Amino acid sequence: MRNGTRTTLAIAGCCIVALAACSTKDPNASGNGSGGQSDVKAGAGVTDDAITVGMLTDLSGPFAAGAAVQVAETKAYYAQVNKDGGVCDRQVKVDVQDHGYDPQKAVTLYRSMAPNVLALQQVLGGPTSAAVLPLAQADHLYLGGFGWAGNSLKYDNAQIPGTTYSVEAANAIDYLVDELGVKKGDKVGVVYFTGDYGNDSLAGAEYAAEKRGLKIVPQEITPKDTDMSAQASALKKAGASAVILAAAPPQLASLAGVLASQKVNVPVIGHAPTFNPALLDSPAGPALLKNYYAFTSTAPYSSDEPGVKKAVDLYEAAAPKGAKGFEVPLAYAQAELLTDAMKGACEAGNLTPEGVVEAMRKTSDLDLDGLLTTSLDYTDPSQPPTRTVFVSRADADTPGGLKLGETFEGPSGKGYTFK
Amino acid sequence: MTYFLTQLANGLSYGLILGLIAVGFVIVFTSTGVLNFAHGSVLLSGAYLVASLQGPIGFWAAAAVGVVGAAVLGVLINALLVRNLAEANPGTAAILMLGVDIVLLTELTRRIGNNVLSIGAPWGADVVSVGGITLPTSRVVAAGLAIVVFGLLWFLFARTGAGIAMRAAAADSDTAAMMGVRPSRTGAAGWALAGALAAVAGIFLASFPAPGVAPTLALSSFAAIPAWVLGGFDSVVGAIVSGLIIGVVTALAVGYEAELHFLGRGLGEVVPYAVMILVLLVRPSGLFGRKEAVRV
Amino acid sequence: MSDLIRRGPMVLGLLVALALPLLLDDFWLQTGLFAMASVVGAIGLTLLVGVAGQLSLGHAFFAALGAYTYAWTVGDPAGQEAGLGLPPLVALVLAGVVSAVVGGLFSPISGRLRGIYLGLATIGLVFLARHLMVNLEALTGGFNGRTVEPFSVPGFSFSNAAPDYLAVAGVQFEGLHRLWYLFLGIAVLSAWLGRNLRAGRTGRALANVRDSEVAAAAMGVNVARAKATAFVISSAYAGIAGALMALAYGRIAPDLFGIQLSIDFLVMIVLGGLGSIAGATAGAVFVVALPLVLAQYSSQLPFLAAPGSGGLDAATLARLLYGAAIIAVLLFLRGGLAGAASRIRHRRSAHQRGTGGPPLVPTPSPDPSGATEPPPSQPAVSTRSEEKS
Amino acid sequence: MPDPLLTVDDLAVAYDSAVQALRGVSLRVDSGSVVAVLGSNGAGKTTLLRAISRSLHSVNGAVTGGSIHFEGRNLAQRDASQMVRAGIVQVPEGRRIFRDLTVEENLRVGGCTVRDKRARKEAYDRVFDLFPALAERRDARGGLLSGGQQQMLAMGRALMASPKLLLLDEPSLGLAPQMVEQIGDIIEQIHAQGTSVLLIEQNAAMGLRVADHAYVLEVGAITASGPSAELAATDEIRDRYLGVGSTSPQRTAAVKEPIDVPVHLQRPSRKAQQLRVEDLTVRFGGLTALSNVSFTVEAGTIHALIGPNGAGKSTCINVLGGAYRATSGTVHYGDSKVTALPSHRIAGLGVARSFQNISLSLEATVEDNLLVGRHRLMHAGTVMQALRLPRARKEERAERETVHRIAALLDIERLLGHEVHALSYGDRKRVEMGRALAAEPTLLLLDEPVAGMAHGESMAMADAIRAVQQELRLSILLVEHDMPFVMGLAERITVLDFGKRIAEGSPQDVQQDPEVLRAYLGTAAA
Repeated sequence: MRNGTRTTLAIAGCCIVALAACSTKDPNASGNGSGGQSDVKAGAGVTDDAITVGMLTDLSGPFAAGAAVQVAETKAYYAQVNKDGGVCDRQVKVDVQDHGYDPQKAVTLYRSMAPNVLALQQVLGGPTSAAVLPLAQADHLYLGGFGWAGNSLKYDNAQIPGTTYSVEAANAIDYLVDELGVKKGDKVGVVYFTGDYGNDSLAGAEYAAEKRGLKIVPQEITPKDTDMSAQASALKKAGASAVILAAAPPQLASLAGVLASQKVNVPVIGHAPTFNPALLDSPAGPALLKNYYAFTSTAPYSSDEPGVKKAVDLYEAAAPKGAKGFEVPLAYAQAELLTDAMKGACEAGNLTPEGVVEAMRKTSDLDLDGLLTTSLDYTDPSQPPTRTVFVSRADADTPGGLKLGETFEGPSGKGYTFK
Repeated sequence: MTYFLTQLANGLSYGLILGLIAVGFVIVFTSTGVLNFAHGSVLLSGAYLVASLQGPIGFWAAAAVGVVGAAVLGVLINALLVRNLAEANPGTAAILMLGVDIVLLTELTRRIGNNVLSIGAPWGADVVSVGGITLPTSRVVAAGLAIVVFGLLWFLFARTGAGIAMRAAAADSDTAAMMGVRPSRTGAAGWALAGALAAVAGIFLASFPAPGVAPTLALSSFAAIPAWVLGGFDSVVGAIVSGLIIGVVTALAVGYEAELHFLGRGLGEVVPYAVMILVLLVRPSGLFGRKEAVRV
Repeated sequence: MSDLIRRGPMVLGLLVALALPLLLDDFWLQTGLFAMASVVGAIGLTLLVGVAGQLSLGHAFFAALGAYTYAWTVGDPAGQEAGLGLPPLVALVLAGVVSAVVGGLFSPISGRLRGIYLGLATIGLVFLARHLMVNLEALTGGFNGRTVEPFSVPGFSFSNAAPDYLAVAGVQFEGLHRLWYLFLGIAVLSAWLGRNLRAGRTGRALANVRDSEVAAAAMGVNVARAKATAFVISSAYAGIAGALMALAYGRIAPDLFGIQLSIDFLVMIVLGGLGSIAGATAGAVFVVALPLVLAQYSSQLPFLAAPGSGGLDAATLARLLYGAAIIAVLLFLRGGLAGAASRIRHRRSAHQRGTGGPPLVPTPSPDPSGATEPPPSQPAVSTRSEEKS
Repeated sequence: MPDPLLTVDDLAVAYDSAVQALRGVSLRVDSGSVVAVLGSNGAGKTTLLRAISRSLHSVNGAVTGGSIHFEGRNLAQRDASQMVRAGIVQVPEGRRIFRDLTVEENLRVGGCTVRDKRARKEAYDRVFDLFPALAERRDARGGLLSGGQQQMLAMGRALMASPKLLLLDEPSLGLAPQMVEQIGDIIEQIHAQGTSVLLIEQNAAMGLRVADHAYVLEVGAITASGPSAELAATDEIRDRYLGVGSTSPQRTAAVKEPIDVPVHLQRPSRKAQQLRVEDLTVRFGGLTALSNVSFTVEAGTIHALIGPNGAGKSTCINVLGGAYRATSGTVHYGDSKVTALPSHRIAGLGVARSFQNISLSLEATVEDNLLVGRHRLMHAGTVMQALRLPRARKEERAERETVHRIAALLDIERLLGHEVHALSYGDRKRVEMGRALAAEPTLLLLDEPVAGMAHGESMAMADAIRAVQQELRLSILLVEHDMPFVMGLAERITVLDFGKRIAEGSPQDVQQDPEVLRAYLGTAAA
C-alpha cells in the first residue's frame, strides 16, 4: 500500500517536471518551415533536388495484383519524368507503402507519410481511402488514386481521374435507352457491392431511371458472393432488360454466365473495376463477348489515342510480362494529373502540399491526349471534372480485352446531382 | 412457382456444397478438438492446385492431385503445428489456425494475383433444364457427387474399422486410446478427410456459375460456419442437414430480396446468422449436437 | 521490497509511455493510439474470456456500438447525420454505458450458450451490427460512415484544428500528442479497474463460475447474474475501446468493425495469455504494432522483389512474418506472452506453470458433483443421432 | 514359482509435476493369476492402472520413478496403443463405453488392433459366448444398455484384443448384488480361459472372492498384501471397510476428549435447523438413483450417509445442495423447502458443501479459493471493488483475516499463498472443506471429506470437524467410505444401498445390522 503511494508520488513528480518544461508560446508561429534557396517555397517532401510523392496502396490484400500494376506504371512514369529533367528541377521519388486493405494500417501509414510527402499519388481501396481522406483534407494534402466514388467530391484536396461511378451509371441508363433499345417502363437490374463503389453506381442508375422512366431492380452483394445464380434468377423473374454490375470480375463472370445459361440475352454493363481480360477465357467468355459493355472514365488499354499509347508503351517496356488492364492508363493518367498540379504549384512559387492542392483546383482545361474523355475542369470541388465516359465492348483479340467504341454523355449523366 | 423451385434447387445444391465444408469442420473438431479457421485457405489451396494443373495434366488428374494435396496439407498442419502446441486447448488451437490462415492466404493471393483461374471442368457453363427449372450442370454434378460422398462417409463411419475407431476416438479419445486406437492416426485421418472434402467443395465453388479460382474463394468457408454451428459441433449428419437449411434459406433470402426489402438491404449476409442464433436459443447445442463444447 | 520488484517493470513502462511522445513521430504516435484503444478492448475481452470463461467473438459489435454512440452523442445536431451535440466527455461515458446496457440485454442469450457455441453465436452479432450500420443511414451514415468530432474538454482541444499552442521540452504538442495522453490515461485506468475487479469478490466469483458452475452456485454465487455481469463489464470496455478507435480514426465506417476486429481481439488475449491484464496489454501492442512495423521496415530488405514482379515483395513478406509470429508464440510460449514473462521472473522455481488451464486431478471429470454416479443427462436420453446418415 | 507376467517396482507417479499420487509401489502379477488391489477413493488405484496401461498423460500424470516390466520388457517409452498390442488392455473405471456406438461397433473398436480376420472372428465368438446378453443386443446403442450390460460390454470390448493381462478398474461399481456376483463369475471364467487379471476394487468382498493374491493401497502406498484368503481373515480388512474391529477405538461423541484446536470463527447469527428429507426420488432417464429415501438430520448433530459405491449417496447430497433436481419428494431445511430453490438460494439459507471430485479453482491461490466461500457474506458491489473504495478495501482486509483463521483451524495456513494445482490431494480436500466453512454455514454437507487421506490424517480431520461442529453448533451431513472416521464421528448413520435406505441408527446399531454387513461384505460375511 505504502509502495503504491510512493509510486503515485513519483509519477506526480515527473508530471511536474514535465509541466515545467512546458511552453504555450509558439516559437515559430510566424515562420513556415524551411524555405528553399530558390524563389520557390518548399514544403513537406520537397528538398532542393527531390520531390517525394506517396503511394498508399494494397500490395498484400485483395487488390494486390491490380495495385502492383499501378505501382509499376507509376514508377515507370516518374522514371521517365526524371529522365526528362524532373518536376520543378527536382527528381521525383515515389514512396510506396502497403496498407493491405486494412483501414487501421492505412491511417497509421498515412501518419508516417504525411510529413514527408508533397502529395499522395494514390490511396487505394474503399474503406482505406475513406479513412484517409478526412485526415488528408485536414492536412491540406493532395490525394489521388482512390477510385471514382462520388463521395470523394466532398473533399477539395481529392483529384478524381474522370467522372464518378454514379455519372457512369447514369450515362449507362441513357445509353441503354438511346442506343440499345430499352423502352420506357422496362426494368434494369443493378447488382452492386455494399460500399462507396456499388452504392454510388446504384444512386446514379436510380436517378437516371427516374428521368428516363425505367425501373431499377437492386441486388446487393458482397465481394465474397461469387455465385450469382440467385441474383440472376431474380433478375430473370423481374424481367430485367439490362443489368448494371458494380462489382468485381468474379461476379461479372458468374452473372454473365448464368444469365446466358438461362437464355437471358441482355446487355451487361460494368465499370472499370468490374472487368478483367482473363474472364474472356473462362466459360463465361462467349456471353461477355456478346453482351458486355464497359462504361469507364479512363480509356481502355487498347485505345489508339496518343496518351494511352504512351502509357502502354511505357508499361510494356517496364513490365513486359505484366497483366494488361485498365490500371495502366489509369495510373498513367493519375501521374499526369499530379505532375500537372505539381508543375502548377512550382510555377506559382509554392511547392508545398497546400500549393499542389491550390494548383490542382486552378486547373480548368486540361487535356490528357485521350486518357480521359474530354478536357478536365477541377475548379469546382463539388463537381466531377467531366461527365463524359468511354463505352467499350468486350473483344477477345484486343489487348486488355476491351475495345473502345465511343465516348458518350447522356442527359441523365449530365444532369445527375450530387448530394 | 417455377421461380421458387429454381431458387429452391439452387439453394439445395449450394447447401450440399456447404455441407461438404461443414462436415470438414465437424471432423476436424471431433478428431482433434480444433476450430479450424484455416479451412478456407485449405479449400483454396486445393482449388488452386486443380486450376493450375488442369492445363498441363487435364482436369481429372488435376482434381485428383488437388484433393490429395489438400488432404496432405491438412495432415501436415495437424502433425507439424497442432500437435506441437505449447498448450493444447481449443482456444490456442483456433488462434494457431488463424496464423496458419494468414500465411497460406497471403502466399496464395500472391500466386493467384488478380487473375481468376479457370477450373477447367468438363461441364463448363452447361445447364440442365427440367420442367422450366434451370440449373448449372456443375451444380447437378456437385449435388450428385456430394450425395455419393456423404454415402461413402456413412460407409466409412458405420462399416469400416477405421471409421468406427474415429467415431470412438471422437466420443472419448482417452478410452479409445486404451483400446489401442492411435490418436495421432485418427487425428491425421480427420484432417485428411476434411482437407479432401474442402478441395471437392472448392472445385465446385470455383466451377460455373462461379467464375473460377480467386482469393475470395477462401471466404466461402465462412458461409459454412453457421451450418456447422446450427447442426451441432460434433454431428456429421447435423452438418449436412444444416448445410441444406442454410443453403435454401440464403437462396430464398436473396431471391426474394425485393419482397423482403423492409428488412434492409443485403439480407443474404445476415440471414444465415439470424437462423443460427434463433436455433441456438431454442437448442443451445444445435440441432443434432450432443454435448456442450469445451470452453476456452 | 519484492513489491517494488514486481511493480518495477510496470512503473518503468508507464514512465516510458509518458515520455515517448517527446521522441516519436506521427507514425508511432498513431500506432500508439490504435494500440492503446486495443488495450482497453483486450482487457475487457480477457475479463470475459479469460476470467469468466465465456468465449466471445462479438467484441467488434460492442466496439462499433461504442464508436457510433460516441460519434452520435458529440455529433453536430445540424450535420448530415443525427447528433446530440453533447460534450465529448459525456459521449465517452455514454459509449461505455450504452454498450454495457446492450451487453446486459444480450446476457439472457449468452447465459444459455457455452464455449464455442457462444463464441460462434456472437459472430452473428457482428454480422447483425454490419447490417444495422449499413441500413440505419440517418444515424450511421450508412456504408460511407460518419466523421467523428475531435475530443475536447472545456478550454483544451485534442485536435490539430485548435489554435492554442502547447509544447513540452521543446516538442510541439499537436493533436496526436494530446490524444496520446488521453488514451494513456484511459488505458491505465482500464488496467487498474480490470486488476481490481479480477482480484476482488466479483473476479473470484467469475473465475469460480468458469471453473465450475455447480461449485460456484453452491457457494452462493448467482451464476446467471455473474455471467451477465461479466458480459456487461466486457461490453463497457469494448464500448470505450470503440470510442477511442473512433477518435483515433477521426471517421468511422462499418468496414472498421468487421469480424476481423473481433478475431484480432481474440488473438491479442490468447497471445498475451488468457485472463492476464498485462498479457492482454502486451498482446494488443503485439497485434497492432507488429504488422505496422513489419510493413514499415520490410521494404528496406535488399533481397526482395518489386511489387508486381511476381516475386516475394516486402508487403507479402511482412504479412507472412506476422502469421508466422502468431504461430511461433503459440508453439513455443506456454501461457502466451504473460506466461513467458512470469516464467522468466520465476526462473528459479522450476515447476512454475503458465496460466494454462490444467485439467482436474486425478480424474478429469467436468462434473464435480459425482463421477461414480451417473450425471443427470446420461442414460437413454442422448439427443444426438448417430453419425451415420 | 510361476513366471511373473507383470512386475511393478518402486513406482512413483505425479500429476502436473506437483501432486504425488503414488510412491514406492511394488507389486507383481504372475502368469495365470488374478490379483486384486483394494483401496478407497483417492488411494491411487486408477493411477496405478493408468501407469501400467501407459495412459497417464491424458490426465496430466507422469511416472516419476520406478519401473514397470511386462513379460520381462521395460514399459517406459511405450504408448497406450503399443500396450494393447503387447497384450495389456484396461477396462476403465465407470465403464466408459462408447454410448453412441452399437454393441457390435464397441466390440469392433476393442478389436481394432487385431489385424487377422479369423482371430477377430474368434474373439467375437468368445465374447458373445461369455456374455450372451450382448449377443442379443448387438445392434443396440451402448448408451441404451443397463448398467450391468454396460460393464459386460466394457469387459467384452477389452477381451476383443485377446489380452494376456486384463486390467479391471472397479467392475462392481454401481451394480446390483446379483450383477456383482455375475461379474465375479465372469472374471473367474476369463481367468479360467487363461487370461491373467489385475483387478482394482473398493468392494473388498468382491475383490477377495475372485483374487488369488491381494494388495491394499492407501494414500498412494501399499500397506498390506498377501494371499486373498489370508487377507480376508485379518481384521484389518474388516476394520478398513466397515469400521468394525479392534484397531479402532470407539471415539464417538460420547467420549469428550479435550479439544486443542482453537476455534476463532464467528458463530453464525442464525442457528442450525432440522433437515427433513421426505420420500426423495431421483431418476436419470430410466435409471433410479434414489427411491423414496427419507431421513432427518437434527439441528446441531453430525449425521453420516454411508453405503457401497453407487448407492446414491452423492446423488442425495447433490439434491440437498441444489445441483440435481428431485424427481419427487421434498427436502426441508427448517421452514424452507430446499427442493424448490436454485443452488445459490440454498447456499443463502446457510447450507454449504464440499464436493466428491474436488472443484476448486486450480489456478487461484488457496486464499482466493477460501475467499470464494465468503462470497455470500461480502457486500462490496462490482463498481465499489473496481474503484477500490475504502469500504471495499476494508471488507477485503477483514475477510482475508477471517480466511486466515479458517486456514489455521484446518492447518493449511502455510498453503494460503500457493496455487491449488500444486497441492496434494489431501490438502485440496482440506481447502475445499475450508471453503465450505468460510461460508459460515449452519448446515454443512461433506462429500467424502477424507478420501485420499492416511489414517492419521483422517483422524485429525475428524477432530477438526468435531471441534468446529461443537463450537459453531452446526449440523453436518457427511458421506464417507472411511469407516473408522465415520464411526468415530457420526452421531447417527443412514445406510443406502441401490438408492434405497436399508438401515438407520447409531454407529453401534448400524455396525451390527445384518443388511449392512451383507451390503458391504457380501452374503458370506453376514
